[in-house]
Amino acid sequence: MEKCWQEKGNYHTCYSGAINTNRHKIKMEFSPIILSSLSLLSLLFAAIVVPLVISSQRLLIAISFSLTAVASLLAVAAGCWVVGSGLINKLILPLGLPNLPFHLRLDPLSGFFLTVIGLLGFFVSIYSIGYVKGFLGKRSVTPLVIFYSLFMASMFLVVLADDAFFFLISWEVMALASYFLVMFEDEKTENRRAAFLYLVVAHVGAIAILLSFGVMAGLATGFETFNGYTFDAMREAKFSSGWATVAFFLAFFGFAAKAGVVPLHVWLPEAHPVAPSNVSALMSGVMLKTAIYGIIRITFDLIHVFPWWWGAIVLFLGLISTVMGVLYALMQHDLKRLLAYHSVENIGIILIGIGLAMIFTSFNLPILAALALIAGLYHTLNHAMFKGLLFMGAGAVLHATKERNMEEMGGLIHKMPWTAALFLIGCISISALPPFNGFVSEWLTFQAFLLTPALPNALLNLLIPLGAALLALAAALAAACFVKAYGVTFLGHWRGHHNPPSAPPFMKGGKGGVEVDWFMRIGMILPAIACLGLGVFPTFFIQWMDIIPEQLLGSKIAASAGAFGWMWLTPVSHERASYSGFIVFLGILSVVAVVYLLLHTRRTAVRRAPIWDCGFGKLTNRMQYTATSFSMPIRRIFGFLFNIKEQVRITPPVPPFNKGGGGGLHYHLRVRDRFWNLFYQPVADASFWVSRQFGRLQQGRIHIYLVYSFITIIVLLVFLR
Amino acid sequence: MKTYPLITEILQIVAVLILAPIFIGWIRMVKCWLQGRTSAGLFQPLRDIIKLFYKEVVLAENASWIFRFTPYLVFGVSVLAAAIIPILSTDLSLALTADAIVLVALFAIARFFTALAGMDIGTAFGGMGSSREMMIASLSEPAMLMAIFTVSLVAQSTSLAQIALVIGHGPFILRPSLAFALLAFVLIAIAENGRIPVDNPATHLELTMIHEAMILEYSGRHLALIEWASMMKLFLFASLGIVAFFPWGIGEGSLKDIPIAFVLLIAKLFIAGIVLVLIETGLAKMRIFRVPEFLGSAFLFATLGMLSYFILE
Amino acid sequence: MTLIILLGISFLSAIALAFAGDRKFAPEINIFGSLATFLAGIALAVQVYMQGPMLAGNNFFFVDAFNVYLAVLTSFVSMTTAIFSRRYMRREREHGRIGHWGMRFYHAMFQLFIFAMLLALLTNNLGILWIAMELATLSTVLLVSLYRTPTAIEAAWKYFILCGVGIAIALFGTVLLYFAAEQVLGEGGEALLWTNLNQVKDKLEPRVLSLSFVFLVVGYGTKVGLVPLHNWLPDAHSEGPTPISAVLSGLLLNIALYALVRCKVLVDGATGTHQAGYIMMGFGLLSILVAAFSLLRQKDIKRMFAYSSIEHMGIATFAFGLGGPIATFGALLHMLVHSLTKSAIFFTVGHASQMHGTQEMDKIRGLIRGNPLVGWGLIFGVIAIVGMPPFGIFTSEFLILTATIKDVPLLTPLLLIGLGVAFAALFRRVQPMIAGEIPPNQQFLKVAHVPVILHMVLVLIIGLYMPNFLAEWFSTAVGLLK
Amino acid sequence: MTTSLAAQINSVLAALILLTAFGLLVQRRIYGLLHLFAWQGLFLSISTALVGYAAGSHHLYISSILTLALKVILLPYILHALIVRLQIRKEIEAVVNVPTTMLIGIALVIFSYHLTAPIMELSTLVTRSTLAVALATVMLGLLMMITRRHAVTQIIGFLALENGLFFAATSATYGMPLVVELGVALDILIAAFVFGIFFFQIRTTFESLDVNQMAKLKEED
Repeated sequence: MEKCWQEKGNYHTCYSGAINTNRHKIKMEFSPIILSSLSLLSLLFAAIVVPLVISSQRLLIAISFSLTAVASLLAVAAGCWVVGSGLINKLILPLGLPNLPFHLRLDPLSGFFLTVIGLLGFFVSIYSIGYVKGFLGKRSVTPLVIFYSLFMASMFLVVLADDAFFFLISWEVMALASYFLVMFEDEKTENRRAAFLYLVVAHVGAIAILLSFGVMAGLATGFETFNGYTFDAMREAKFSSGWATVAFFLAFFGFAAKAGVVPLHVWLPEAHPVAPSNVSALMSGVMLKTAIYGIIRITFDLIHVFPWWWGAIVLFLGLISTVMGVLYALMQHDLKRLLAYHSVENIGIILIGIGLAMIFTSFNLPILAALALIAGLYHTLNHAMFKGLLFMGAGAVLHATKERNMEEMGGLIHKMPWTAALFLIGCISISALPPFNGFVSEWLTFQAFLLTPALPNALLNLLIPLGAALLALAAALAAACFVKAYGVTFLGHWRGHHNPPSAPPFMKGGKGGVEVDWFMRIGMILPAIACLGLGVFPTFFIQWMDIIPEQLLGSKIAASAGAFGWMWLTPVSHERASYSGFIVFLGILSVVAVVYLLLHTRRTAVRRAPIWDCGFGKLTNRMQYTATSFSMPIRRIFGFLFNIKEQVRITPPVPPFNKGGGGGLHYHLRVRDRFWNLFYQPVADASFWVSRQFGRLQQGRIHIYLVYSFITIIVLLVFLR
Repeated sequence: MKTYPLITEILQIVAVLILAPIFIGWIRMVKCWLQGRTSAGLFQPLRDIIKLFYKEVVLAENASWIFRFTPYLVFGVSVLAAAIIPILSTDLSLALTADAIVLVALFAIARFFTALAGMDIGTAFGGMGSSREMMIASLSEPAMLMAIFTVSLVAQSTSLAQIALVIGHGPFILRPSLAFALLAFVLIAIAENGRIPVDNPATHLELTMIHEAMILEYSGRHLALIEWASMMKLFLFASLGIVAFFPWGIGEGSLKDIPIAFVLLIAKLFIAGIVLVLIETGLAKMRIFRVPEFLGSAFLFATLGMLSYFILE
Repeated sequence: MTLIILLGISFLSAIALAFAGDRKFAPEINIFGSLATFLAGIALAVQVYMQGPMLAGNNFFFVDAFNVYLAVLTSFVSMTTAIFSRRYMRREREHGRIGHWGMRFYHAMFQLFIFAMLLALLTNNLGILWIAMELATLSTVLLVSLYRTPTAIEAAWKYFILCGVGIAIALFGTVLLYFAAEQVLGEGGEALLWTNLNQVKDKLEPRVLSLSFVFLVVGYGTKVGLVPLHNWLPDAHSEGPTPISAVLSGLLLNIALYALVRCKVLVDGATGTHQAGYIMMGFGLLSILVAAFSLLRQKDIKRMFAYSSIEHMGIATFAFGLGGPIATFGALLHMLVHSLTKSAIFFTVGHASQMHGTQEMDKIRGLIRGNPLVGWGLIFGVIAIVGMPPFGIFTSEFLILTATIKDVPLLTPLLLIGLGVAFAALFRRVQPMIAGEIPPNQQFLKVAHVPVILHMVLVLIIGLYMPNFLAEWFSTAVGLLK
Repeated sequence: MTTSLAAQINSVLAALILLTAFGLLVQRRIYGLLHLFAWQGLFLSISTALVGYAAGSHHLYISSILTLALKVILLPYILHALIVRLQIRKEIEAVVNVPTTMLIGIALVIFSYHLTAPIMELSTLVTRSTLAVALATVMLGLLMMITRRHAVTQIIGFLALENGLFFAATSATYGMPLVVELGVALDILIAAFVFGIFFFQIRTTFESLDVNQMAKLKEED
């Protein structure tokens, strides 16, 4: 039942059809796609059947999220299997249009994304069992459960779909499900506003993707039948360069809108923070990745021949997103909003990898392209892990303090030691610090940058290194940002306005502070371990996913990447560059251990004392550095990029001065996204203006309406003659 | 496993651990001479560190484990960096662990934790120090990367050993690109190590502190580790400059080279110390918001280096 | 025979209801009559599916793939509307918005309206088609003014005059068509039979036909609600009772478009050019754009959805104008799913406005909490209507858009703008209505569950799995309309 | 009576119909309008009968009688009765002034002729030349509806427009099939009832039949 055939780029793959309509023999056999279908079925079961059957909300949470966790694991298994074996599996569901059934295809690329989504889905599902309980008694969690499962299912389907129609259905269902999740706490205005903005951007993007598929399908088949809508037909089609450009940029626009690429990112920092935190984790961690998947699929798989300047534009937008994302993140004091802006940054980093891969591909340098693509994909995986972890951590904080504003937090490390430690791991990972995973992918991206002198184009040779500098800037700013986020949230003293630090408004008192329950803890511990594992043993994972560039670009890097043994990552050759996360980790750990032991051979005294107050004696917690003050130097340096409104209001003192009449100093700062005024406000204004003009057509008097008919007839008659 | 790289590795780590305070001592000595003061001697920093190890640790009431863990981590990172940079020999058993970019990241992780520690105790000083430190770091990193980029263009590698080999063994060419890169590197090194004109390591004046503000609450062995680590950092930066720009004499694979390499290293550091002191004495501490311009020019030099590589070489 | 039963039931129910008046069982008669009509419609559909197109009643009736699905759709939606109106109208009656004459009138005219639409669909004679269209207008005019408020009367008057004039213009077009047909087919009743005309369409005089098409497109286009002939539509839909809005939006517009497309086939055959198609594309595009932007400024909930109907009729008209297998398939599907979705929306809208005692959107809030069926029904209806999957409208818009980008890529930006703006406008208004806490002015209401659920499930099924027979009908119809 | 004589008479009738159409356009008095409308119906009826005779299609006699009954007797009677019942003022004014309206009307006639001229050549019917008049009558009816602001006049304009349609149907094509004619007549009858009801509704709600009062439903701010 297996047959090898020539896939594009003279690579042999073995086909094991699950249900193969092309062949006379229909045979079900156990294959990755069956596994992933099982996963989908259990998700649909969780979405549709479970809420109908189970009336107890508490039980519903436990059962549904356990089911989604199992489903995620199944998806991970399917994904790992298919990436590991390099199989290409197909399945045709007898749904959809009669001549256009739903095509599913599981190849290593989709398998990889399936793994990423499933992995984080698994972690978040465990976390959700604990987290969602927080809503019990306040509102019905049934919609959350339903749309969560649907959301997961649709993400799986997006990466599995193999025809334009089904892809778009999954894509839009994904948007809708997440829309309802963002809307979950619908009595809040900001939730509604964010959800609305999100859905509008998502839908406009989806229409653009649809049009892109239209271009490709139209050119592929000429539309006499429905067959042109399958990805297979598009793969085979030859596109003229003009139409290919149109198709690519339409699709890129659509996917960029979903991924939150600057300047299409404005919905992202609105929508991600207001969603329930488990959903934020999924949205930031993996939903954005489906857009990355889309870009890779369209570019390298469907169009697969393109000029270098496409890549240059992708690279450029990636860089802009990276820098703008992190700069805006630095200006936030809402913890989840800060994380959301960091998603913009990280999507930018992934796009940098993809853009470089595109440039290398178009200059026919497949090995370098493979390196760049691996860098992008690896960052995709990494970002899913650490961003998921961070959002879950933020959720835990939110769960405990009912507060998203960092300025009202502080000192949580004493109250929530687990969360604090795990969040720290996330912070280190996202700041691209060794030995955690974020660093590996950024390092690979830097290596790809450093290889651009190989390009036979002088302009690119000169310009691309500047991009590397921008990436370095972003990485350093990210570190600054997370020092701020972590420092203000978890370190120092409680700085809440309304609650004195002696009695912080924590949910549960008692010993151990307000630490979250074990479901949430495990949900965070697992991605934290993943962050470390991915950082310390990158060679394993890179060898595992090397099949993807091999199939897409016809070249792989594993031969060189792991040439020096599993400990060392040598993307090109060990003379060129090498990195060993394992030794870094072990080295630091052993030195720390040795030094610690050496210094503790004898009993060492540690005395606790109040902090030094310079003799002032009246230090209060409000005198700590705040998030706003922390980012002040950077705000000043990059001020021109923001829309800043800074106000200091001084209330003069009024007598009697001794009691509360001492006057006040009020500092007000508002940092807005410049892009809102640059792109979105004008569009909205223009729409309303046009709308007003069109409103004049309908001005109430019947004579005027009759005149319209009259004129229409006359005009048509005149034109027809 | 060959024994030679292991031996050099150990030798080198020990050398760095001991030479780093002495290098600082040398700098202070030269500075005293230039300012017409009597110096405390070459070994005073070493003595300070040892003294601190015996002191009691006074911890702020609010300090968490991060505050206590940071000194060890910072020290550990410095030791690891010392094991990676080919100071005495290019053939180190851990040389492959990291290239130039990883090295920058290693210093970044130390800084990350130092900044967190600064935030931990919850004073305005700590926060201010962290904020400024991170700002400076974020500006110096792009410049650093551009300098590395330029050097790696010449050497076709970011591996430090490879850079040392290529530049040390190739025909001696006057490369404008490397000259620019060196200039940039010096500026970055000054900023990274908190030297004048960016920061003043000798002052505890509230508003000018950067690095000192973060570690203000440290005492005893914690302070010792941090001080030692920062001395090593300066030493390592100097060695990094030597590796990248003046690698002649670094050993390559036999124990015979080590004494020569050692002597040459001392000589180079001798000069480096003098140069640093000259810079520090010649300049005045800058306002904090002048630092971006300072680092901007470092970035400019590095970029010019890269451009001149493509255009001139 | 089935045909006669199909038409006869609604006609007889109309008479019966005229006598039944405001009696307690009148709504049940209404439902029962509609149900019987629907069953007859299904029987007819099965017959046509088994035996292919059929001529009946001395060539007076003609049923093929194109109209049989519309006939089933019409009978189905009228049935669900009848179910919906039972509770809805009872409430209106209780609140004294209409008297017992109004109820009598409402029920009788409702069935008469269904009869007129079915007649328009099933007749083979273009003259009868015209008469049925006029009858459909006349039977609903007074329903629009049922509440006797000044605005209702104004709306009804505009509806009456504008559609009357429009339909008269269409008659002129029909006369011209006959004028041309007479040359070929000879005098007499045969020359207005669509089947005969279709056979000789390439022999008809092109100039006369293109002239007649102008009148037909303006005439029937008024009824379809094409911009700039649409002005009656938002008024009539917003002022009439909601069941009437549902059938006006869901069915009548379809019938008018059906008439237009039937004529277009002849014109295209005669002229051999794509002229008629271009005219329809122009009207369609203009409708989409104007309606989309007008959506942005609506305050009245029913008026807003009326504009949405204009937009969707624009899309279907555009697609028919575009031609080609994919676009035509999409247009046929669009007519089906739009009518199902839009009537479902009007059902929920009707309940929502009854719950709040107003049609002003600013005063309608907290629907999901107040009544989950109404809230979720409305939001899913809107999701469907703006063309988001997994609902059927997405399928049709997908086909239409992809066909557009292949044939007339330069127009796609306009379509994109139209669809995007319409999407934003609808969501901007609907979202606050369904979300949030229950406002003080909301009242509890017993609502009709079946129609909304039935419609939405059907639209969902069509979106995910289109049954084979439907696709076969569409494909056959595509062949007919080539 | 030969065919050509019939055609000539028909042309005269066409001219008269056109004249009455113009008359309707400028007549200010409501009773005058009613009379003109009745006359137009009468001419139409005669013309239909004539064509039926000339072409030998006897079903046109039925339409002729229908026209006579409906448009000459019934509709004017209903309208008259309504006017009396509703106590409508006798004087009404046009929105656009008379000379301009006349000019536009003449332009419409020319346009109609220009439009139908190429088509008329195609026909073999003797009465084909009247198609232009029919189209012009339709257009003038529409113009009348646009320029008048009274509900009753609008309805008269609408009916005049339908007269034009009838004229087109009978003279240009020797009549539509009978069943169609009957159906159209029935529709007009229903329409008459509908507008009758409307007049009452408008009258009771708005105090007058001026349609300009009905401009509440609009999009403009």
